[in-house]
Amino acid sequence: MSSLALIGRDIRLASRGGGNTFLAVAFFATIVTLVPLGIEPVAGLLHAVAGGIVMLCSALAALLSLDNLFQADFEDGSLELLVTGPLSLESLAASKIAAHWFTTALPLLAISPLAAIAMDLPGAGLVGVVLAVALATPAVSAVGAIGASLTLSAKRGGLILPLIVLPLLAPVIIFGAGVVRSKLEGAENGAVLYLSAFSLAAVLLSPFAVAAGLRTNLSA
Amino acid sequence: MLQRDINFSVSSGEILSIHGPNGAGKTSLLRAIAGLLEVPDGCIAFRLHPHDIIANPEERIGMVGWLGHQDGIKGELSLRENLQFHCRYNRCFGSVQDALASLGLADLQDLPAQYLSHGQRRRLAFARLLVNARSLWLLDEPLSGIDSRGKACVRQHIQRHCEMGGIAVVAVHEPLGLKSASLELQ
Amino acid sequence: MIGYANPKRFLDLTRPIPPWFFGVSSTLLAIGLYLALFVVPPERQQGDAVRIMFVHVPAAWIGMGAYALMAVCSIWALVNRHPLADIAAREAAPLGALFTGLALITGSLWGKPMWGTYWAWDARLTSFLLLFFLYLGYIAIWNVTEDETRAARGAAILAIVGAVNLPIIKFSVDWWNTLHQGESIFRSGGPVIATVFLWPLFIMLAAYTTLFAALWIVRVRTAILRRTVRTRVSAGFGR
Amino acid sequence: MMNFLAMGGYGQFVWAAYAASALGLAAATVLTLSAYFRVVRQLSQLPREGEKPLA
Repeated sequence: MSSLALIGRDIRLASRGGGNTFLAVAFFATIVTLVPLGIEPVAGLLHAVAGGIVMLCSALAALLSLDNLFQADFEDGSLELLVTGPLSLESLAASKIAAHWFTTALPLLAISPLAAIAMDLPGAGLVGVVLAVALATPAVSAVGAIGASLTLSAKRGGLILPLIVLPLLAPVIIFGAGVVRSKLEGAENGAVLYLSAFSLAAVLLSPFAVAAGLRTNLSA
Repeated sequence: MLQRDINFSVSSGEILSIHGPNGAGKTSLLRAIAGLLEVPDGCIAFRLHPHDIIANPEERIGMVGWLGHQDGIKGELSLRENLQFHCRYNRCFGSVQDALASLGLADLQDLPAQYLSHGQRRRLAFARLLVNARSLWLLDEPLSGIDSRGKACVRQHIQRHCEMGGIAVVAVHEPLGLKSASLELQ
Repeated sequence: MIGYANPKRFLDLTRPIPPWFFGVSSTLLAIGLYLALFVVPPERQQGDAVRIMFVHVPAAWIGMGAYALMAVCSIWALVNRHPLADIAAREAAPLGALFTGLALITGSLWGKPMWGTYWAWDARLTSFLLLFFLYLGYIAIWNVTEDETRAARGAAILAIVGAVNLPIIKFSVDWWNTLHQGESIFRSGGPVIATVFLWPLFIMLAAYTTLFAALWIVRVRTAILRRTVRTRVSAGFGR
Repeated sequence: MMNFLAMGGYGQFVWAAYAASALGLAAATVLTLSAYFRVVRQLSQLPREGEKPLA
């Protein structure tokens, strides 16, 4: 109930331009459509790099809005109020991760077919891109939230967020690109399974790390 | 930072006002009571019944009505939405309408909170306490920026809260204007 | 000043250690280098390039070991709230990054004659690159967080998260590697090291380990002393 | 001697690897020790606790 209220509030805030949803989506669309300009638009070449590019771009786009995940609430005093509520820090963290997924990852998922089209991927590749983004984004939100909670009281936290989070997300990028590749080639390579497993583990475990990070930044 | 050798207890129905110059640690003391700040060598406990004592900060934290230095208001949401969120989040069913009306904000309830003046924001933040129904209020400068009529209104609410068996611990830099025990920080 | 008692004892206890370790390390280094450069015969397939192994493998070993050490210190720091553990973890990080960097450089110099390229996206090199980035993130979080207690706890959490994630990263990189490179570079099971190479390798491992230990202890001592200077100056003892 | 330096044709790689390692380790040692002795010197210039402060 409390969690739903919090997620609902964040969605409402995002719909009124309070979050960085628009920024993330616009960034993703721009960068994904600009990449082919830097590469010879030969179908084979684009197909080979599509998976990796799409995964990296969606992770970077999600990071843009992750900076603000706790920062906004921290700065205006809302975080103290949320903490004095009935939720444990772990549930609070899980709710914020879910809210980030709804406000950033879902819009990214919605425009991911655009990326597939820009990369000149046929039907199967398009399915692969959407599937990869759908399975990868929960892990991006969860692991990214760890970084956001750790850089909460840092002055230029947003700048080092990618440095902290991206290496931890290497498996997501590798497996996500693998999903696209397997759909393109029509060959099963286990990437869907590995990516799902990583996302599941990240979503289950990271609330504890996020809670520890929040505890540090609130009470130390 | 917190200063050493602070000792006090407050019981049901009492108001404690905390005085002291800037930097004396009024806010830190409130945060420590709430469980937001660790107290490495000290003990803060809530006694609910003679045998039910809560000293763990993570348990204490869910029991206080907090009005911090910052208002915790989302400018994109209307006044009513701001209160409604905290109402749902805290699983309370106090009347949002009544709370807004009793602080003179009823006419503004559908406006985005970002249009509010400093004093109005402070009043909205205070209204949150009325819907949340916690018995221990921790108030950090509840009167700052509020005009004299609003101040009287806030005082009245604190008074009534304590008459109904609540507790209020209030950090102020000017006299609170209510009958209260007082703690002086250096 | 409960926290101060133990760092002080640490200072007293470790005072004689670094000179000994530096001594042992340089002796072992001299012996190891002599064996590696003059005694060991060229390997059948790799020729003299195999000699790079004696500076590459120990650096890689310390690069990984320092991260493990950092993670253990971080757990200790979070559980016991011990200031010494925070310092120990923090001071291990730049050294770990340095050794990881050396492993990357020597690895790529080994790769050029063996694979014909400085950077093959080989599974081991790639994992080490990611390990290097993890070190950078850890160091960065210490640098940007002003409040020292917050920085310490945040860095500790990051170190533990990284330690949990490292095996998964390793697995994903291995999986990706088999997908792309096939079996061209390493025979499955890896090359078998002949005994002639083993002894010099062990000696170099020991030399690197003692050098790392000596540097680490000196760095921890430096950090403690620096804090002592700061507290004394701010307490009015000093100009 | 030239034979030794050539390392069977791999000389440049072997010596570059050893030079990089030597440089890295030497730099770490020098920086670490100089920081240590600097702070020891600073400490020796400060009066000990309990002595009269320099005001």
